[in-house]
Amino acid sequence: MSTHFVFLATCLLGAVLPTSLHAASPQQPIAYNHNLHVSELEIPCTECHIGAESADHATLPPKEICATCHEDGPIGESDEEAKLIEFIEGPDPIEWIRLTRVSEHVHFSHRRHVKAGQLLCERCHGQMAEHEVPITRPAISFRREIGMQRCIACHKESGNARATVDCVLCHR
Amino acid sequence: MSEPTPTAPVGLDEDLYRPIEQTGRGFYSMAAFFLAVFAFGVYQYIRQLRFGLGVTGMNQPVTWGFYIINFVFFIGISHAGTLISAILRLTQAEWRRPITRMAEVITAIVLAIGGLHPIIDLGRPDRLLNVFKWGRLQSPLLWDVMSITAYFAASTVYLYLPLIPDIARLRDRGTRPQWLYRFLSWNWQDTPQQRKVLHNAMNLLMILVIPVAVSVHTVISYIFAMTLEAGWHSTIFGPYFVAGAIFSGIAALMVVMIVFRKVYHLERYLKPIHFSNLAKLLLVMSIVWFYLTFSEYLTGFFGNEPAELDVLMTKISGPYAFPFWLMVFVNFVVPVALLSRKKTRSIPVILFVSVGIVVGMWIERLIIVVPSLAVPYVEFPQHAYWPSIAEIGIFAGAIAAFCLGFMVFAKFFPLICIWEIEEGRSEALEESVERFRSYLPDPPREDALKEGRP
Amino acid sequence: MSETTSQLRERRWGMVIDLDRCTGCGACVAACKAENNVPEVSRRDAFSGRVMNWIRVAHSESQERHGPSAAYPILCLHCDDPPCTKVCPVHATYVGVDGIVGQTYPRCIGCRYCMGACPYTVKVFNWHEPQWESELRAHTNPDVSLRPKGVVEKCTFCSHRLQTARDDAACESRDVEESDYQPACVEVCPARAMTFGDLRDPNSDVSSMARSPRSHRMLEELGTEPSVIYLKERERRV
Amino acid sequence: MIRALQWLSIALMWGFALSLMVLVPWLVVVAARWHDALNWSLAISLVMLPVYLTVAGVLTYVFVGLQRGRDDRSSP
Repeated sequence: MSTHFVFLATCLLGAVLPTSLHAASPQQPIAYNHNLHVSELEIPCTECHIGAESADHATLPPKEICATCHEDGPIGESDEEAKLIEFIEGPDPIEWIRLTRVSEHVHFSHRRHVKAGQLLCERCHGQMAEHEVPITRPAISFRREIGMQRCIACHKESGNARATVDCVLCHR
Repeated sequence: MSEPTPTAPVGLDEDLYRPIEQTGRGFYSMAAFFLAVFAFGVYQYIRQLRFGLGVTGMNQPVTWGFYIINFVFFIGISHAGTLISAILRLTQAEWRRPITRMAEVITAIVLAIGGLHPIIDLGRPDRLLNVFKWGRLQSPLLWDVMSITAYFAASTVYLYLPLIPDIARLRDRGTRPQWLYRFLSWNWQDTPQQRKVLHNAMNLLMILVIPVAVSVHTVISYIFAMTLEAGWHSTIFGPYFVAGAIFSGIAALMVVMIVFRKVYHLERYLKPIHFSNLAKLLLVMSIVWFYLTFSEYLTGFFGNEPAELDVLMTKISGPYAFPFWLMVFVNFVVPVALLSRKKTRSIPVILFVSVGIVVGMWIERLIIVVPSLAVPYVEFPQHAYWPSIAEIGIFAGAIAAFCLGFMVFAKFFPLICIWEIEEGRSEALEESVERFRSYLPDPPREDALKEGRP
Repeated sequence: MSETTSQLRERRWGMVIDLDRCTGCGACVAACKAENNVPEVSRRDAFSGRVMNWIRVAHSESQERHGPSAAYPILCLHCDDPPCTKVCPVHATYVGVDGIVGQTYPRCIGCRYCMGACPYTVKVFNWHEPQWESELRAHTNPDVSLRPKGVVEKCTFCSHRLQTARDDAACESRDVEESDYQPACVEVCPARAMTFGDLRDPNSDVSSMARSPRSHRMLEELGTEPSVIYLKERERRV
Repeated sequence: MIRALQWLSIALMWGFALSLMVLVPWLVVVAARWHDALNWSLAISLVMLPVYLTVAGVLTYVFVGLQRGRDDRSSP
């Protein structure tokens, strides 16, 4: 009986606690500067997030992608780049922490939206190009704040016959 | 303390106040017992919440079990009440006076319990709100939500309105808790105008409550009848369910009446004549029930439609034969044999028959819900449905909740409508003599007298 | 009768099962389980009748039952006028644009009304939180969600494959072709007893097979208009 | 205090009746939005709404009526 009580109490507490406590701000292995790479060097998002055009998931870049530019030693003078060089030379992969997730029961294809639908990344991920330090929460979370309503609204207003609002074509 | 209202003659109906003002040891021990059973049911439900519906005995294809059976059963019992009391009031049956209150209480309590059962049955009760956010009015389940809420609202008010003058009496006697009676009595002072308002409202409600009550059980039958399932897809399910509901309702009412008559010494009020009259009603309903059951099964049998026949055969000669014939026995054979003769229409016999009918009607719900699911159209691996400890525990908890609810009600409010009894004593006799006189043929007119007989 | 059906539909995905070819080997059952992450159930549950299969092979030895043949696979028939969708109180099951009867797990409240209403008994329920052994969990199909406890599930004609096919087609800016999309059971059937395609297209394989004199639909008299069509066995001379 | 409780219960009753009367049209809107059996929803809402209206009406009549009746005499 007491375990049940604890269980119930935990449920209640979990519902009451603010969301900020849930997502303890994650520490990325390298403080990647989006602003520098995207705004100043004008590297397109898909250059590094290679899955966005070709697969369901946009993917986080493995160190090999970083290596294409940073292979021959540091380009700038930042400490973060030094960390990157260490990673490239070492055996370990860079373990980026994934922030943006869609729920497990949702089929969301990046290539469909980016390639076929020609949507801009900013539409869902916000102005990533402005961030000089890694973000700690996604600009748009599909879990809590917006959810399905946002998908449906966009699908409806797009006027695209292929942007369906049929449940099974997104729910899996 | 305010002075007692002039219309309340002190002493005559003391028996009715006693259970409220004096609490015996028996009350507490019974309450503790029922509370324990209820707590066990709650514990089982919590277990079900945690581990899923797997803790029940349901399976594929028997996807509905005890919970839905009990849902139909409890909602059926609820027709006791309001429908009986409304019909008796409407027809100005004078013998109704000590009965109506109990009937209405049964309705209110049982409706609340029965109405919860579909929620207990849900696999995802956490998503209950979906029904309101995105409900589909096309689904008979939604019809049910609608009609049960309407019936619950109407019948609670219908219980409450005739209670107001009695609450005022308790308030004026200084019964505790005073705040409760003062709150619920709505400043009732028995003014002629208040009487008129109450009277009008009750008249309106008793007319409203009858179609609503009929609709409730009809809609419950539609849950089954709207599917294509053999044994469910039947046109007479509506009237069949309503008749069954009234049948089980009267039986439950009799059980409650006999028990509380004994416990609270109400022999002066609930006299053999009341039981005799209700028993005749019960006998009629038993015959009506049998007639509808017979029609329902005969059409399936005669048509010889394979799927329909399969279901029928599982009921009458297959694994469900024992409950089926038991049902026929206790719902039809026993009542007809015992209630149709004046000699055997005594109170202990009536209690025996009524308990049998309550059980029999529960079996009837089982016979309707389970075999149709257990014998699907297309071949499917068969597994017998046996309720688990969770289902039995929750069923016991629901019954305990009913007993507890009734006990608590009886603790705070009189189980027999005091003002109606008083009204009966002071007015009904003359009023009914007047009424009967109006039934008699008019005396011949004077001019006709002259012409006819010079 | 969801109005979605008639207004928005482009195709009607359907299946023809040739009972003459079906050997009852059960490959479709296994393929379906693996493809759709249909959970295994415990021994105890299996004995109490809670086996989860989206497709099953029924065997009718005697002629008493109403099945059409000795061994015949039964899956959700994706009816045109399904009895299950009419009774759903929350729009969790419905007829989708291409005639696929969908089941939206995050919306389902688990009342199991659709299971009772389905004359073909093809829906299954998650009686428990599905237990995945670590080995099996690692091999679940990432394209299909793992269902939580307390929801009803059923065959979706492998609609996740349709999702991918639609993505492919959209990226090549064309419509989904019949050849882009096949459910796992059809793909795996060693006897080629199952054929999948568009019943709306009069030139498709399924359409021409559906016109065969051997074709019939299960419990046709109920008027559910299934999208799965069976071809009766030919009479055999011994 | 008791007065407030009484008013609260009236308010609750009305909240109950009104929320049901809001719910039914809302469900019709949902049906229209999803192209899902609108005709059925309309038919059923036509049956349900008058029932709720009547129940709510009777409630009001009683509560208002009792208050009016009370005003004839001073409260005890």
